This record gives sequence, structure tokens and C-alpha cells, in this order.
Amino acid sequence: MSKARLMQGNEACAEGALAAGVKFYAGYPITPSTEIAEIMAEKLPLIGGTFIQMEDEIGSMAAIIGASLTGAKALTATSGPGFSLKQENLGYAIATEVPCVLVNVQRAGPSTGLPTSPAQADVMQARWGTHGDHPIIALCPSSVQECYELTVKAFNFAEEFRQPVIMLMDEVVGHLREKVELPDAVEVVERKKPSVSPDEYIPYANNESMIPAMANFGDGYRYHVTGLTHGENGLPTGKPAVAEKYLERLTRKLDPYLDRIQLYEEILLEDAELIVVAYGGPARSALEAVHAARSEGLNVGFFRPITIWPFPQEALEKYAGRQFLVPEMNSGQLVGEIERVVGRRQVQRLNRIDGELITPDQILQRIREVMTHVQ
Amino acid sequence: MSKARLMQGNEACAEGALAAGVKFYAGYPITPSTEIAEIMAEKLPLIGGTFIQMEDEIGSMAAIIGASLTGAKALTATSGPGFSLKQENLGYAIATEVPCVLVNVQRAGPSTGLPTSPAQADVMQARWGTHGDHPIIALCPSSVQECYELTVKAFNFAEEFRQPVIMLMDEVVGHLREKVELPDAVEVVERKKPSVSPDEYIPYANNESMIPAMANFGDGYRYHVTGLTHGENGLPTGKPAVAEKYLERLTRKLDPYLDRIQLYEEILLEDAELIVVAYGGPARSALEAVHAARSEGLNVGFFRPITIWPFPQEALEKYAGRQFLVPEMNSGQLVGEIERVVGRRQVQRLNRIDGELITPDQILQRIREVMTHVQ
Amino acid sequence: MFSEIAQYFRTEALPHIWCPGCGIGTITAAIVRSIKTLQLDQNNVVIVSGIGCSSRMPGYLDFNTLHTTHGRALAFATGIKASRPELDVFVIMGDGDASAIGGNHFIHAARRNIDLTAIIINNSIYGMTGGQSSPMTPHDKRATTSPYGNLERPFQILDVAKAAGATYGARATAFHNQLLTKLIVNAYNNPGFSVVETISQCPVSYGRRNKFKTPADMLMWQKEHAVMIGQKEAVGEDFSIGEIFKSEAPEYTGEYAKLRQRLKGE
Amino acid sequence: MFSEIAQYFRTEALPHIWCPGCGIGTITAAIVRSIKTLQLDQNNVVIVSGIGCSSRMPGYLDFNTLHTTHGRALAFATGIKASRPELDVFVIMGDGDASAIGGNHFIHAARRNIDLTAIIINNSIYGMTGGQSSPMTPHDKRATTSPYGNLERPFQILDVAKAAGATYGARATAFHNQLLTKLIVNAYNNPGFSVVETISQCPVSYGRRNKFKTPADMLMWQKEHAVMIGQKEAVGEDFSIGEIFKSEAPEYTGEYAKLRQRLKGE
Amino acid sequence: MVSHSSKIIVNQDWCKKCGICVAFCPKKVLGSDELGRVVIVEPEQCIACKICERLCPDFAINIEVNKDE
Amino acid sequence: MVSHSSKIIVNQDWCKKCGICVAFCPKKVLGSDELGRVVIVEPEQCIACKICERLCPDFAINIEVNKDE
Amino acid sequence: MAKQQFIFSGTGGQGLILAAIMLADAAVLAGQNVVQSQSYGPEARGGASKAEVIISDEAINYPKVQRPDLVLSISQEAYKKYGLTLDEKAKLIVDDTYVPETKPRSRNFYSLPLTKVTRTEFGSEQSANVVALGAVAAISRQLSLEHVREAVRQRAPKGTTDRNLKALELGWQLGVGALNQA
Amino acid sequence: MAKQQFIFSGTGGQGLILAAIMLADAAVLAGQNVVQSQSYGPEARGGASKAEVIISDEAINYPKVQRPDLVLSISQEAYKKYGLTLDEKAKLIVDDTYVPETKPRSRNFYSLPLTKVTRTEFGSEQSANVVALGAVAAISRQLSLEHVREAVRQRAPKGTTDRNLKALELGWQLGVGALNQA
Ligand SMILES: Cc1ncc(C[n+]2csc(CCOP(=O)(O)OP(=O)(O)O)c2C)c(N)n1
Ligand SMILES: Cc1ncc(C[n+]2csc(CCOP(=O)(O)OP(=O)(O)O)c2C)c(N)n1
Ligand code: SF4
Ligand code: SF4
Ligand code: SF4
Ligand code: SF4
Ligand code: SF4
Ligand code: SF4
Ligand SMILES: [Mg+2]
Ligand SMILES: [Mg+2]
Repeated sequence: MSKARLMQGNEACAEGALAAGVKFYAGYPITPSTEIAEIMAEKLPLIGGTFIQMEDEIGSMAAIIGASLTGAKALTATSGPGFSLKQENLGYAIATEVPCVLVNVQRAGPSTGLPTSPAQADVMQARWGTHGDHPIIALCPSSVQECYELTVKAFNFAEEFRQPVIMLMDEVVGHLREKVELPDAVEVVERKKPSVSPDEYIPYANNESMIPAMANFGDGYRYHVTGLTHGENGLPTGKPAVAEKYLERLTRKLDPYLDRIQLYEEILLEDAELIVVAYGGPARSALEAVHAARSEGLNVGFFRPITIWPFPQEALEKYAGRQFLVPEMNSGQLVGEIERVVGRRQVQRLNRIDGELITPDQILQRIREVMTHVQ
Repeated sequence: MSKARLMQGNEACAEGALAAGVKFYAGYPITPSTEIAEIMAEKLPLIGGTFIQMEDEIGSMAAIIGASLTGAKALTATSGPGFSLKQENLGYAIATEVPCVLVNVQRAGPSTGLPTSPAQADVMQARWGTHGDHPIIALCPSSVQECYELTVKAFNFAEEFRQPVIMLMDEVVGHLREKVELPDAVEVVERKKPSVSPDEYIPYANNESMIPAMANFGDGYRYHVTGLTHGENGLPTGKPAVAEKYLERLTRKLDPYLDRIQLYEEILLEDAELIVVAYGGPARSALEAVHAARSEGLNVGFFRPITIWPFPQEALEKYAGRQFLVPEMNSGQLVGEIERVVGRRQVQRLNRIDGELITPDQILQRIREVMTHVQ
Repeated sequence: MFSEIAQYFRTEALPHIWCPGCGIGTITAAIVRSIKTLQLDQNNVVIVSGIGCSSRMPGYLDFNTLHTTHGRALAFATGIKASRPELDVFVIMGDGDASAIGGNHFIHAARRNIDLTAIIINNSIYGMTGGQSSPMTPHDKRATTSPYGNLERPFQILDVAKAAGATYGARATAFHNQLLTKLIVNAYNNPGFSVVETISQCPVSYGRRNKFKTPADMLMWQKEHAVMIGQKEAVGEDFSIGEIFKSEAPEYTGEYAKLRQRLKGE
Repeated sequence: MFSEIAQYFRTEALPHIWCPGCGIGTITAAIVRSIKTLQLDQNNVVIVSGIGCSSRMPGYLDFNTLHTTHGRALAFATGIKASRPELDVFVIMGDGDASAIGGNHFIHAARRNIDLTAIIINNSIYGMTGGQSSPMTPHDKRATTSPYGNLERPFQILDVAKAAGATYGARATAFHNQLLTKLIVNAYNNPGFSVVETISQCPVSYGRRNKFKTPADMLMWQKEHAVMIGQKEAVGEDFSIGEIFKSEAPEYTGEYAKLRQRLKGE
Repeated sequence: MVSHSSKIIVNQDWCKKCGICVAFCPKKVLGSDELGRVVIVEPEQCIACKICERLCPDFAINIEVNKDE
Repeated sequence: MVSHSSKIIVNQDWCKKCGICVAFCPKKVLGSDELGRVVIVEPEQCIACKICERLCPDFAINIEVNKDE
Repeated sequence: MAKQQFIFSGTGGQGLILAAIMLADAAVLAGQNVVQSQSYGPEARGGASKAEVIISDEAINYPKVQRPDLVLSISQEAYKKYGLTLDEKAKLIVDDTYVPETKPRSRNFYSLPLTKVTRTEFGSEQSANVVALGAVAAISRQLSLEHVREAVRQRAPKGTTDRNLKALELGWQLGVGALNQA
Repeated sequence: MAKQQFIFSGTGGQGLILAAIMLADAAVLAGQNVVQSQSYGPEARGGASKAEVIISDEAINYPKVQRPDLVLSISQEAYKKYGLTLDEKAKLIVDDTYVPETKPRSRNFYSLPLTKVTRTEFGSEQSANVVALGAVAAISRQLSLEHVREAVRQRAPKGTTDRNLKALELGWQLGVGALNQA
């Protein structure tokens, strides 16, 4: 039976990880994500798992990849500056297809910025922060309950798709305490192990599923893992044809699964002339504003991408032709993608970058302005 | 008098830096950018400058910021993995408005990838690689001559706008040797020094130009530099109003100068039904293809953003309504921005990610296909 | 009297943000007194720090001050010193800043023996982020990320500095702040990379969790466990204070200047 | 006979990419012979490396092999070992890999005394990128980024390892490859962080620039300048080989296992 | 003979009531009021050793010494 | 008495002609041809010390020893 | 019950966040929706500190307090920031030791001896936060003593339960007394 | 002069890139446009190595060789990759020592004793690359010996100028001789 509890967003994230079966955490403290590490330090040794505080974020990212190769579900958490530092090894995990979950509790930047204030300014970095072409999954919770649920999903996606998954939280939800009801059991996905003998194992097989089976280090399947462009056998290659095959699969491996990966929420869209697109903490302000606008008789709707990357393009595309308002706690990031999808002229921006949560009033105000224009 | 010489792209970049007055280089070797460091190691001590090989890329980025604060024009160069590592301190330089130039000679990724093969897969990273909202300038040469000229420009922009500038090269131009003609003298811009006495100096003044005057450490103007959100006096602040003022100026400081910063090249556009948009090394294949297409009677034109960021949006916008073809040595990066500007439906992609330079034939082939469709 | 050193402070920025009883303030005053003793030209002094409670110090000091990124202070300082060797560069770091994320810059600054005066404020904890264990948290002590006591061994940071190539290493405490002032003067006078480890108290993020009731108790611990080097061996919780090592080696910026000179000759 | 050790190789990947006369191949064989001597279960052995010529080694070896990012091998290895301590983990690094970009992970692996066997292939240069100076390039030697001779002092990496907390340190050369095999066996048997520095020749990126005519000349240099520890002091260009230090200290994964046990008890 | 007279000045705006000066004053010159504020209990006992001044983390206590020779 | 007979096998596909084996063979068993290829000059001189085998960076030289007791 | 919005304000180290969490916990026990948040930052050290709670029987979207229904201030600075301009419809509770100077209000004003009572009872100021919680809970009239008591039991650090329950009781009585007086 | 495209192929360490650069330099001295590039990579160590030069009096856009006019191969492997399938309109030069096996071609084929001549003249294979350059330059008929000589002077490492000029001369003669024979 589920029981209602008061829980912080970071705590719910940690609990979600535990529910999903996390066995290894490596991290380096940074506000406002540190609570996740602290909970892991306390709980992992109790369940036979391992917590290690590394010398920096680079080492933390490296360590979770190493642990994941031995079969452990692995987690790390950080914020802006640490997220920047993890980019090189995040790219390594992507290139070598090692499942893991990386939480970024966004704070206001750039640089050290306002370490204890919320922002949504790493949204584009989550997509493009590491060098080279690569696929990425980033999930963005708006509530404490969702911190829990999406962390479970993040692990499941990571394991199923052999893909690092980013939990793109923000300080608002990370530090918020809220009533949650945790389920007694959650659906947990385990990575696909090889079904063949070691002799027949092809570690980076180009199979139909696009997702090769993954053996644990130490389980008898000896294979090579490298960040160099590699062939199906895992060994490095400089041959353009082999490189292309690998990179084609890598960059498109999520395509067959997009409908399951791209999560979003739609509210009051049917007759909406204006659609407010919001995510993360500010989505709560947006929803409040949408309800307020409705009560003023304005035909406004609400679209919330829960999966930020890959951006749920098809879902939003359906509404092309309507007006859009995109409030963000940054100087305009995801809005670029929305403009790309529904056309630049249809989109209004609303940005706040002073480290304070955008308010329902601010959004309502803009809704009113836009709607007068529309009419 | 200028004299024709055979020169490598990386060498031309180094020579451009010297012409622009570089006095400090800190770096860490990485293919295919290393020649720049090697030339600097040889030449800087000869002109009273300083070359230092740091322990890693993070330290290299830090060291050039330190040197720049003492008044030296400072340079570093790297490639993909190093570019990822430099992101945190790049953000610091942006936040503290310390001029410097960072060269990224792009190679094929993700991760270690194909270290000696070309790519253009760090284009979006150059814009969004560091956490938090921030402005950036990135220039992209297509020839050895341009490696020289744009490096001079990069320094000039850096100094004038107190802004790190990225030279976004690729292995094609970095390692190409080509005939260049170097001018005897180039226009060199120096950073604005305070014109007031130390008592009156406001290091992060919110003045009309958006670019505060910058004093050297050691010249009597004692002030504070921090990556924390700061007020005009440079001291950290948590006050939303002060933070907003600073961030508003920071994120918009380039706006008044966009027409000078956004460089591009236009060829045969007047009657072009299809515009090929290309940049960097592949732009050379594209131009060859465009000429070939013209000789087949196809009305094709060529648009080359030289400044990649801030993307020359207005310049391209003029052609909205035409068809576009965007060949890139990545799985589609800058094309997203082009779709945003001219509308997704008008744009065709052409991508190559196997580490080989895209060929004129490939592009010509696609031009023919698209043009048949258009007609 | 604060007024005697006030000229070195940005008094408008005071009171500082450090918690009641935090040793960093005490150490700040000791550092300033060293600079005063050395009669350095205020315009010629650069203070560089990383990120952490300790690293907030430069903001309060009226020099050329640079508050950088976490762990990277020495790399920034290396750029400053290499580019303009005539500047007097002091580097303030927390124990985490210097020895966790900053460990690599630390050993390389030591290896180059670059003429910087590095002051590590060792409060045995990550203060700023609320009390996680650092690589200098003593074995078995509690931290939020060592809830069952620290499993790891702490660095002997001066041993590491020496092995890596530093030419001066000393230790003092917030309590022994007059000694600290003297050691910083000596460290500055050493023409090479100099490290002064300064034991400090963090009552809020370390003391509370480790059975220190008050800041004064922590200072008392410093008083009782510090052993003057040469006078007695440090055993158990005891630690040595004073000049721990001193040697001579070529200094980086000096070597570079010689190179430039040599090339001119050619 | 290669056939005696062929079972440990991915022979289909041979011949390897190393240049003619490069010492890495010789050292590879010596390492493999150690593993053979130790009779380790091939499925239980993990070989981790960073980036560099040396770090290409694991690709040729038929174990669980991991070729990571530049400088980070020990951090990846730490994750592997901490997560699954029963695995036998060897870490191969170049001198640049281990001591330049990887310096921090190196000192922290040492501090934790985590049971990894680290082999540093010291060819005094960045080989892979074509001959830039490394933090282990001897003073005054030439490199593409030290065109006038190296101004800096090299690390004494075993001193650093020891000061940071490693419990085993040894040195051999490509020439002294039988000694190397023995030392790696001993290093493996040490229950903690063990470092074996192996002097290697890079004829292409180091030798050519530093007056070595042939690879054989470089091996001869190793032969002539190596001094067995305990037998004679190493002066000038000479260096000691053999077991340089050995000590005892708690090992990280063992401590963690004890913690889990203790918590179970509670 | 040299006699000192000293004045103890506490900057209550900066003082954070940490109690260090009170604990370390060798002469028990200083004390705390019920809200933790530093009060000067026995001014005449002060020997101007400046321990309080030097240990105060907040630059909040100042000993003004008047040397009368 | 123990006598050794040994066979020297050079894998020319792997040999990179670095000359190390030639330089270090204590018995001058090995030599180079004009294109730098390793040739066995005096096979009977071989004492099966395996220095060549162990120093070869390319696993290209193999000494097969037949112990006849 | 409509949306009820609380602000706990004072200085860092006074345990206000914990008190706010306990209040929120009590609301969960009462079956309400609740969000709790706070301002962090180096400023929280010795400087101003604020914790917020919103309780509602409907879904709570925007999680920050917009118009507080009750403000607690236990430092003069916090009073200045949150109490001074507070709408008179909202309740204002201050500690009479740390907030000696207050502007007269026509109603909903409670200057209580929270610190004094704590010192008297326990000899130190520890647990003043829970005393304050008791007063807030009582004066808000939104929660039963039983729910708050249970919340304190859940969150009190090991070995301090009895002391904290006692403190809660004291605060609750102060609150009830004040209500009766009003 | 129309666009002329050259490929120099062999194994790493043979100095082919330097030879290609010298050719390109000579073209610059001749007032031509020129681009020069090469394949890098760990493969270049002992493995295949390739350098390219394009010379033209017009602007050169695409900088890679598409249809070579002249290929030099000084290893069997390189010959296999670049020489074997070469259009017979293009010229093919191979070294007779390192490329012993070749497929017959009806024209434009030059198997020259580049290595042998070098060994005979200098006692080692060093400078064989410049001998090859001489042969390429002569056979291509695109550049004057004087321009190539000047290029060699510019690029030869300190102290090797005379030797390299001698090597160039040898190669040029081999080339001229071969042309005369053909
Ligand atoms: C890259 C990065 N990682 C982590 C942090 C978070 N952080 C800030 S200060 C700090 C540690 C502070 O400890 P220490 O260096 O000992 O300084 P103290 O606060 O104890 O003086 C950490 C982990 C950061 N700001 N940047
Ligand atoms: C982050 C990063 N920086 C730089 C490089 C480029 N790089 C590759 S190997 C190497 C150094 C190789 O030297 P060493 O570690 O001594 O190994 P060796 O090649 O000599 O065996 C460098 C700088 C890289 N791959 N990644
Ligand atoms: S947290 Fe600790 S180190 Fe930081 S200011 Fe407070 S007492 Fe000082
Ligand atoms: S460059 Fe040096 S280290 Fe690398 S393979 Fe060649 S000889 Fe060996
Ligand atoms: S100067 Fe000395 S005696 Fe006087 S108050 Fe301070 S500590 Fe006490
Ligand atoms: S030491 Fe300073 S801050 Fe602490 S109580 Fe005394 S005067 Fe106040
Ligand atoms: S085994 Fe010894 S003697 Fe025989 S060929 Fe090899 S090195 Fe020479
Ligand atoms: S040592 Fe090995 S690679 Fe070198 S020449 Fe002899 S057989 Fe060939
Ligand atoms: Mg600390
Ligand atoms: Mg090396």
C-alpha cells in the first residue's frame, strides 16, 4: 500500500533510484544537488551497494561508467559547474553505450552564478554539452512525485537503451518538499544480457533492435570497450565504412522507441488559441496562470514536455498554427526548438533570469497581452 | 608588401594570433590542434611572450584567463575532448568578461572518436557547451587565409567586447596547406582601459556601451573578479534586482554590435531558387558543387555563415521562402538554427559522419534531386 | 586594532558571510598582517581563490582579487604569475578546493616550483556545501557523506607538496595565528612554490557533527594538539606546526625569463 | 615463444599500431607474462587504460578491457573495483596520461589505497600526439613544445605516489623486462594501491629529437642508467630499479566491505 | 615601570556572538549577556594581550592600548 | 650434460625492422638484409637466451628450444 | 479548507526550516496537500532565513507563498522584511526577545515570549523553534495538536523527542493563550 | 595550366609529406594556387601514408584529390591502394625496390630505382623522399627544376640542404631519363 509522505525533490529522486535498483553512486558535492549524495551515502551500504565520493565530477562520471560495466545500476548527481565537467565522460558513456543516470539540479549561472537559486539554463547544454554527434535522453520533473517516478523511468530507459539518461531537475523541485505517495512496487527494467555463448558474443552488434546486448565485466564475456570509433567487435577502427555504420546506429538508436521515450502532458488544449509550453518548476506557475486565464474566459491551454530530449516534436507539431507562449527561467533556450517545430512567428518568449521562480502573475499578464493581440 | 607562402591552417591561425598581438599561450596538446601550441612554444619567448604547457585543458583555460587579467592577449587551442573540459572555465571567462581566444579544431566524435578525421560536430556545443545563459562568439574559417584573418578578428572581438571568442575550425582547414598572402599589417584592437582614476573605477559598470572598461591587475585599479553573480562593483550579490541587471547586460552585450560581428559570404544568391548553406571545410565542397550546378543550368546559390554564433539570422532571413540545402559533417546541427530562421519545411539536410570530407559530388547529387522536386 | 589593517579591507563588504565562530575570519586577519609586515605594495598584490567558504576571502580584501572556479585557483594564479612575474600572488584555498578537485593543479604548481604563496585553509570538511567529507577529513570522523565515519585516510598535504616539488611547506592554526603570520611572511620570501597549511575550525559543518560543542572548543583542540616541529614528535591526533620543509630548486618564471634572455643572445 | 602467451592476446588485432622499436610492445609481453605467472582467471582480469600510445595496449589483450578517456583510467578503474572488488584490475597509463591530466586521480587512488595495479609506461613524452613534453620529460630534453629544452623539472612519480598514500612502488624498464614481470607480480600481490613505473623507449617522438639514433640505442641507455635499488645510489641520469617502497595501510574496498558488515550487525 | 591602560571596544554590528573572546580571555574580562552579546565584565583586569582581538573571526573586538611610560 | 637445440622463427608479417634483436643478440646470430629485414646469420651460435624474443616489441621473433637431456 | 500560506522567518541556525517541515508533516498527516520550501544561500548563515509552507485541500501548483496567511518572525531583520508590511488580515507572530520593536497593528498580532519560555524551561534556546511551531499551529487553527505532535515525533533528532514534545506543548499553550486573550 | 592532382603514397616515416610540401612550395614559387593535405592517424605509423597536392591557376575549392594526374607509390601496399586501379591517362611512378609486383600498364608507368639510387649515393635511405620528389616533378612536367630546388632549400632541415639538393638532382635525372625512354 502506498502511503503519503512529505519528501524533498532530491530525496524523491534518491528514493526513485533505490526503487529502480541503483547499486552504485559516485559523486562530488554541489549545491543544490548534494542531498542526493548524502542519502546515497547513508543508504547504499545498507543494501549491499556502494557509495564513493570521488575527487571531482570528472572522476565521478568515470567511476559510474566503470561500475555500470560490472553490471551495477549507477547514478551520479550534480549541478551546473559539475555538469560542465562531466561532459567529456558523459560523451564517453554515450559512445560506449554504458547505461547510467546523471542528475543535474539546475541552478542559476553562468559560472558559479547564484548557487542556491533556481534556473533552467542547462537545457541546451543537456542536449549539446559534449563534443561530437550523440543521442541523449533528458527528463524534466515538475513535482516531487515526478522526481521519484521519472528517476525510475530514467534508470529503465538507461538500461533498456544502453544510454546515459539525464534527470534535468531544477532547484525549485529539487529543494521543494511536497506530499508524495510512493507506490509499493515500480516497474523495473534490466539491461539485456547476451543470450549467446562468449564465443558468439558481438558486443556492439548492429542488430535490428539497434541496442546490442551487454555483458558484465567479469562474467566470462571478454570484450573491448573504447571511446574510439569502433566496429561491432568493439575494437577501434579508422575505416570510414565501419565508422559510419557505428555512428549511424549510435545517433539513431532511439528512433524506433521515440513514442515511448517522448513523454508530455497536455491540458485544456482542444480549444486553446494560445498554448503555454512550460517544463520543470516553472510549469507549476504556468499551469496556475492557465487556470486563472481560463477563469477569465481566455482560451488558453498547457503543454508540458516531460521528456525534454528527444524533444516531443510530433506531439507539439499537431498544434502548429496556434499561438504559443514559452516561459522559461533562462534567456530563451528550449523556445528555439519550439520555434523550429511550430514556426518562429507563432511563438512568444517569456524569460526570467534573476534566480527567482517565475510567477503565475507574470505569465497571466503575458497571456492577457497576447490574447488581446490575437483577438 | 604581402608575400605568397604555403601555410597550414593551424599555422595561419598561430600567425594570425601573433599579428593580433598574442602574448600568452597556455595549452594541452591534442590532435588535430597541436601545431598551434608547438608554434607558440617556439615563437612566444622570442617576442617577450609566454608559452606554458599546462597539466590539462581545464588548467589551460584557467591560465589564459589569469594572464588576460594582467593585460596579456591570451590564446589556447584544443579539439573535442579538450573543448568539453574547457567548458566550465569558458563560462567563467564569459561571466567575468575576460577577453581571450579559444581555438577548437574539430575532429570526429563523440568521445575520442576518430582523432585525426574532420567533423563539424561541436557547432552546437560551441553555443551551449557551458552551463547557464551566456553570449558567445564563434568564427568558422573555410580556408587557410581565413584562419589567419579570422584569428585576428577573434582577438579584436575578444578585446573590444570583453568576451571569449571561439575559433571553430575543423581538421580539414586546420591541417590543409594552402597558398596564403599575409598582409604586412592588420588592424588590431586593444581593450578599453579605464579613463578614470582608481577611486572612480567601476569594474562592471552598466554603461551604455554595455562593455565596461577593463583595468589590468597590477595597474593600480584594485577590483574583484568573481564567477558569482555580481554587481557593478564586482562584488558578489544574491539580490535578484542586481543579478538581473548584470545578467541582462551580460546576455545582451553583443546585441548593439551584431552587424559588425555577424560575418557571412553570399554567392550567386540573386536568382537562386535553392541556397546551399555551408561553413568551414565542407563549404569548399559546397561552393564547388554550386558552380557545377550552375554550369548545369540550375539556379543555385551559396550562403556561408562565417560567424556561426551569434548566427547571422537577419542575413539569412532575407531569403525566407527559397529552398535551402545544408550539408554538414555532423548528423545535423546548425541546420536546426537554419530551420528555425527560414522555416523547417524549406530546408533539406545533407549529413556525413564517417570522418571523411563531404564531396562536391554528394552535394551536387542532392542539388539535382532537390531541384527536380522544386520544378 | 582592526583600524591598523583596515586599509587592506573592503570594509563596505563587511560583516562577512562566515558563520559565528568560523576560523576563516581569524586567518584572514593573520594573512593581512603578513602582507602588512612585508610592506607589499597593495596594487601589486593579487589574491586568488577557488570556491568554498575559505575562497570567499578575497572579496573582503582590497587588492587585485580573483575568485575563480572550484579547485582551479592555482591554475589561474599560474597564468597570472607566468604572464606578469613581478606581481605578488597569494592563493587561498579550502582543503577540498586544494586537495580534492584541485589536487592536480596543486602538484603541478609544486612541480614547476612557481613562485606562488599558497594558503590552504584546512577545516577538515567541505564547509560551503554543508559538511561533506573532504580528502583531508580525518579517518573515522563524521560528515554528511561519511555518515558512518570516514573510511578513507586523509592526505598529508605537505608531504604531497614536498614530493611533488614544492620548496617550502609550513603549518599553523587559527589559534596559532601569530605563528601563521610569520610563516606566511617566510613563505612569501621563499622564491618558489610555498604552501602554508592552516588548520581552521568549521563549527557549523564539522564541529557540530564531531562532538565539538562550541567554536572555542575547536580552538582549544588546535591549541592542545599542535606540536611545534623539532620540539616533540606528533603522535595520535597531534600534528606538527612550524616550518615543515624548505629546499631550493629552479623557479618557473625565473627559468622562463632566462630562456627569453638566452634567445635574445642568439 | 609468443605461442606460450598467445591465449592472452586478441591476435586478430595484431600487428599492433606501435612504431618500429617502440618499447610498449615489449612491456605488453612482460605484463602478460606476469598475469600468466599469477595464473589469474582470464575472465576475472580487467585492464583499464587512458589515452595515448601506451593506452592502446588493452585492445590487443583478451581480457575485459576498457580504453577510457585521457587521464581518467584510474577513476574508471576505481568504479570497477569499488563495485566489484573480486575483479583483478590492472591499469595501464602513459606518463602524460598518469601524471599530467590524470595526476589528480592518481594521488586519490593512492590516498584511498584502493587495490589496483597501476603500470605507468614512462617514455618521457607524449607519444601519441607526436612528441610534446610531459611532466615526466627530463629537464633540458627536447620536445615539440619544449623546442629550447624542457624548463620544468619532472615528477618523481613514485615519490608522489608514496606521499599520497600508495603502499607499493617499483620501477623497471623495457630492457629489464624480466624484472618487470616479477615486480608486476609483486605489485598485484600487494593488497592496496601499487604503482609500477616502467621506463620505455619512444624512438619516434622522443628519441629522434634527443640524439638517439636507433631504438636499440635507447634500450642501451636503459641498460646503462638503471641501478638496482640497494646496490648503488642513482646519480645524474641514473635511476633506481626494483622495489622502491612498500608499506601497509587499510585498503578502500576492504574497509567498505567491513562497513557493510558492521551495518548488518547493527 | 611601564603601565598599560587599555580600552576594549566591541563592534556589536559585526560581532556574531561566537563566544571565542569570552572563552579565551585569560583574565575573564569578557562575558556574555543573556542574548549572547559580548559584555565587558571586568575592564580593569585587561592586560591588553590582544588574544581576544586576534582570535575574533569577525574583527569585532578591538583593544586600544595607551602606553604610558 | 644438457644440450640445447633451438629454432629461430621470425614472423616477417609482424616484424617492423626495428633492429633491436639484431643489436642485442649476444652471439650475433641475427643480421639485417638490405631492406632491413631480419635474417638469421649464424643459427648454430644461438644459445637460446631469448633476449631477442623478450626485447622484440612486435612479438615477431620466437625461439623454439628443444631440451635434450 | 482553502489554501493556507505560512512564512517562518528569522536568522540562520534557528531551526526554522525544521519547524516548517514539521508543520508540513502535520498537514500531510491531516490528509492535506502541502508544499514546503525555503531560501538557501550563504546569506542563510547568520543572515536572514525564511521557510514557507502552503497547505491546501486542492492541488498546489505554484509552490511559493504569494499572500501569507500567517507570518512568524523571530529576528528584527526578518520582521522588517516580512512582518512590517503584512496585511492586517494575516496573522503575525513575533518573538518578544528578538523582535523588540514592532509597529502597532489593529489585529492579528501576537508578540510572544517564545525565547524566554524556552530558556526558562530548558536553560538554553535550543527547541525555541518547536515552541514557535506550537504557537504557529495553535494560532493558525488549521491543525490538530495530535497531528503536530506526531510530526514532531517523526522529525525530532534521536534522543530529543521528549524535549521537543514538551517544547511543542509550551508553544501550543502560548498560542492558545494568545488566542483567548485576543 | 589546368588543375593538376598528385598523390604521394607509401608508409609512415618515409618523408612523403615533406616531399609533397616541397612540391606545393615549388608551385607557390611558380605563382600557382596550391593546396596540400595528407591522411594522419595512428595508421600512419608503419601503416599506409598518403599526401596530396593540387596545383591550379584557378581558385581551388574542394581540397582533396578526386582524379589524380600523377601517383607516386613507394610501398606495395600503397601501390595496391592507389596505383593498381589508376586510370591509364594518369602517371604512375613506383619504387622498384618496395613495389616489386606491378600490373602491366600500357602507358604512363615509371618503375624507378628511387631507393637503390639513394642507397648507392648516400649509404642509407634517408633522402629517398626528395629523390622521389625530383622524379615526380620532372615527370609531371609542371614545374621548373629551379622552383623545386628553391622549395627544397626552404624546407630542408638545417644542415641537410646540400644532401637534399643532391637528392633532388638525382631524382630529377631519373625522371627526365624515364621520360626520354618512354
Ligand atoms: C565544479 C564544482 N564542483 C562542486 C562545487 C560545490 N562546492 C562549492 S565549495 C565546495 C567545497 C568546499 O570545501 P573546501 O574547499 O574545503 O572549502 P570550505 O568551504 O571548507 O572553506 C564544493 C564541493 C562547485 N562550486 N564547483
Ligand atoms: C582530454 C584530452 N586531452 C588531450 C588529448 C590528446 N592526447 C592523446 S594521448 C596524449 C598524451 C599521450 O602521452 P602519454 O600519456 O605519455 O602516452 P604515450 O602516447 O606517450 O604512450 C594526449 C595529450 C586527449 N585525447 N584527450
Ligand atoms: S560552514 Fe564552516 S567553514 Fe563555512 S563559514 Fe560556516 S563555519 Fe566557516
Ligand atoms: S610515438 Fe613513440 S610511444 Fe607512440 S608508438 Fe611510436 S614510438 Fe611508441
Ligand atoms: S586583551 Fe587579553 S585580557 Fe584584555 S580582554 Fe582581550 S583577551 Fe582579555
Ligand atoms: S570573538 Fe568576536 S564575534 Fe566572537 S563573540 Fe567575541 S567579539 Fe563577537
Ligand atoms: S635467443 Fe639469444 S642467442 Fe639466440 S638469437 Fe636470440 S638473442 Fe641471439
Ligand atoms: S626486434 Fe622484432 S620487430 Fe624488431 S627487427 Fe627484431 S624481429 Fe623485427
Ligand atoms: Mg574545507
Ligand atoms: Mg608518454
